[in-house]
Amino acid sequence: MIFSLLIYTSKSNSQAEQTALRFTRSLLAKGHSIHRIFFYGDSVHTASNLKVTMRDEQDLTAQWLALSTQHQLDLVVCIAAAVKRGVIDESEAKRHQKPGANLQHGFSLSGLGQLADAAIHCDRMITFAN
Amino acid sequence: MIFSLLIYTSKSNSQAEQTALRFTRSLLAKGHSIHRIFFYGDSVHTASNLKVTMRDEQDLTAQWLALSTQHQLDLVVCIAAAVKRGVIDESEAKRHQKPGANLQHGFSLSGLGQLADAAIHCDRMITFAN
Amino acid sequence: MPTNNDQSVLLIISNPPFYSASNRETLDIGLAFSAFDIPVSILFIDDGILQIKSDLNSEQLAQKNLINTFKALEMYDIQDCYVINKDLERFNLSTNALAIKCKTLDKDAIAQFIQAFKTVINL
Amino acid sequence: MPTNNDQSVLLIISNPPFYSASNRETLDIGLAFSAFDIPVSILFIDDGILQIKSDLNSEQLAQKNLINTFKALEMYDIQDCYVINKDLERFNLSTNALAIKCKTLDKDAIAQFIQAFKTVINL
Amino acid sequence: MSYANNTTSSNTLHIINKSPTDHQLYQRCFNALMAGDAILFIESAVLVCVDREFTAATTDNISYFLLEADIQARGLKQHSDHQFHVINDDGFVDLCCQYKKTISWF
Amino acid sequence: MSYANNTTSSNTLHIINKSPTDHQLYQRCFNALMAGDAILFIESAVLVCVDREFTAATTDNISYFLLEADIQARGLKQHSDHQFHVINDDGFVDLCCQYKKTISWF
Repeated sequence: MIFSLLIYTSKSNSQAEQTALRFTRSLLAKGHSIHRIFFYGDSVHTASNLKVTMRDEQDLTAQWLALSTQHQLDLVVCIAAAVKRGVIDESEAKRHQKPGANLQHGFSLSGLGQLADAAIHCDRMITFAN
Repeated sequence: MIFSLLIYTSKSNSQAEQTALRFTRSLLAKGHSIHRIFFYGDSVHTASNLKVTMRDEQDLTAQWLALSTQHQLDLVVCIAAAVKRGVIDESEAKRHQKPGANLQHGFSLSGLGQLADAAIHCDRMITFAN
Repeated sequence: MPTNNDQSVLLIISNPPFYSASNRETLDIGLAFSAFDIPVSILFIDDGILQIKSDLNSEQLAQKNLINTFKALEMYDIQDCYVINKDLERFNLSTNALAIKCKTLDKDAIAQFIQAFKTVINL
Repeated sequence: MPTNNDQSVLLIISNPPFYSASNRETLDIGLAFSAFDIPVSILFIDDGILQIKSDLNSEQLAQKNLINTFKALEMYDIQDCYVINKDLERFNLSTNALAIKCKTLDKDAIAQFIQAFKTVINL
Repeated sequence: MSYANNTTSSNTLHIINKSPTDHQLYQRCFNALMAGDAILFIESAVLVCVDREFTAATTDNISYFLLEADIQARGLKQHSDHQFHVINDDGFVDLCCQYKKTISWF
Repeated sequence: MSYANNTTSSNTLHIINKSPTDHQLYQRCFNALMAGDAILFIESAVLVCVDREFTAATTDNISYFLLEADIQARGLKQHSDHQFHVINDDGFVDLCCQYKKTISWF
């Protein structure tokens, strides 16, 4: 089956993204596919490249990237949600005259149309939120 | 009276910081003082200088800064909470080999000792959270 | 209710106004999906019904009042908005007190209603 | 209970384990305040009591188990940890099932207990 | 009114900001009330004044306050009855001074 | 067991991740149940299996599932009784396939 995931977490260190990661690994191992993973709301912070992972914690951003590299996942971050929360790429930094960009390479900023497309082109859309 | 504020919001666009701002303006206008405002947990994102304020929304970061300039407020961001969430100054960027810094000038990163000090040197510690 | 449930989407709004970004971001999903010709319905449930009270007024708060954006729903062809009778009673409201036209559902009809949609989004 | 309530701080933990950063960040406040010789007590209430069950095991989750950090409380002179009898009953626990030594309070004694502290932090 | 005088109470001001649909949070707050304490309802908590399912604390002698900006934003200005005192931001600051400490229930 | 077969149900899999202390969320989910639906309790929601105050939905013919990693992390492995089926992450994926859609209650 084709899945799309909508990630919408609002508390850092909540379990929701960890559950989503395990779910993703499991569905790929079972031969299903993922059309897109869409990061919305406060989940856009997952795509920041300025986070420092403490020694005793897991780097969820790196885990998404590793999965994405291995399985060519489409990791899309909602551009409107990201820009207002301070997660921006070079192009947005320039447009809004910000001093730098912090979007982790491997994630892309795009509009909610990508979520609509994800909903259309999947058999199951699963929300992971908190 | 001397106040200290602890800000601990977990949802962006929650009202908690707006309430805290109005409360701060009111107490200063009434002649009270503020020893320190301590941003903890997900509130550290308030101190990011990469956020873009939409035309129809208010820039809370700018409002804290304006108040701070006018009244010499001590706006302290918990360094441990900030670094793990990707809000870092030049020094942390260098230490952790990150590609840039995004701490808004006017906020400073410091440890929880500053919250302890704030608790000791105030008559009232008020938590704004959500 | 969707006649063609192939791509129909139901958005559930259960948070009160001025609570977080979630009501605004749910609405934005609705507008975006409509632009892709996905049939969208919205169910306001529990405190969510308060989001569309016509007398909301955020002047004193440093927050946007979403009411005009919600009013835009009809232009976007999102004409299926639902509230629950029990919630109207709870807050002593009539549908006239709401800024957008809503159909009403009995609490016992919620489950059947939801069944018709392909996708349900509940932020 | 603080004998000198001049600077005493009560931390309230009410979230279950693995829920968010709040329990860890509350604990970190306790450790930091202790280093400043502020007397700290911790009240575990509602789902918060589950945070100190000795059989928590986060191996399968990509999360840190806080239990060792909580065990460090005694080294930091935070020896006043409290749980509510009703919460023990609710989850069918005895204080032996908890990883740290806790005193128990009746629900009706909470208000009086809280009154003695200068500052209460409740994240 | 009691909250207008300047003597400091030895009691606690409880500040709650969630909708009354969060029963457990309200119960937790209610369990912490001493006679003479006050509750200030802010943000979504001002919905207490129109929620027919809301039942107040059973503890004696509790004062209830609503924050004006929040009831106005929600179109509830006419609904707050005599059970609740409506205060503005200055009143919020005054309450914090008059009570010995505050506890935020969030 | 019913969840192990591969025919797609026309029913819904409800996924809930909050502690059962969130009564309103649970009530909202329960109001959305059709006979034949399933509820998967994940994260803090697995506490349903030890919470003496939890009362199950009154709708007929609902299947209850618990996510194994979450009950193990909370030391509840021995507590889950026959009312609940325990599944691992693969079982979670299977359930999503077997039910026609999922609704997340968060």
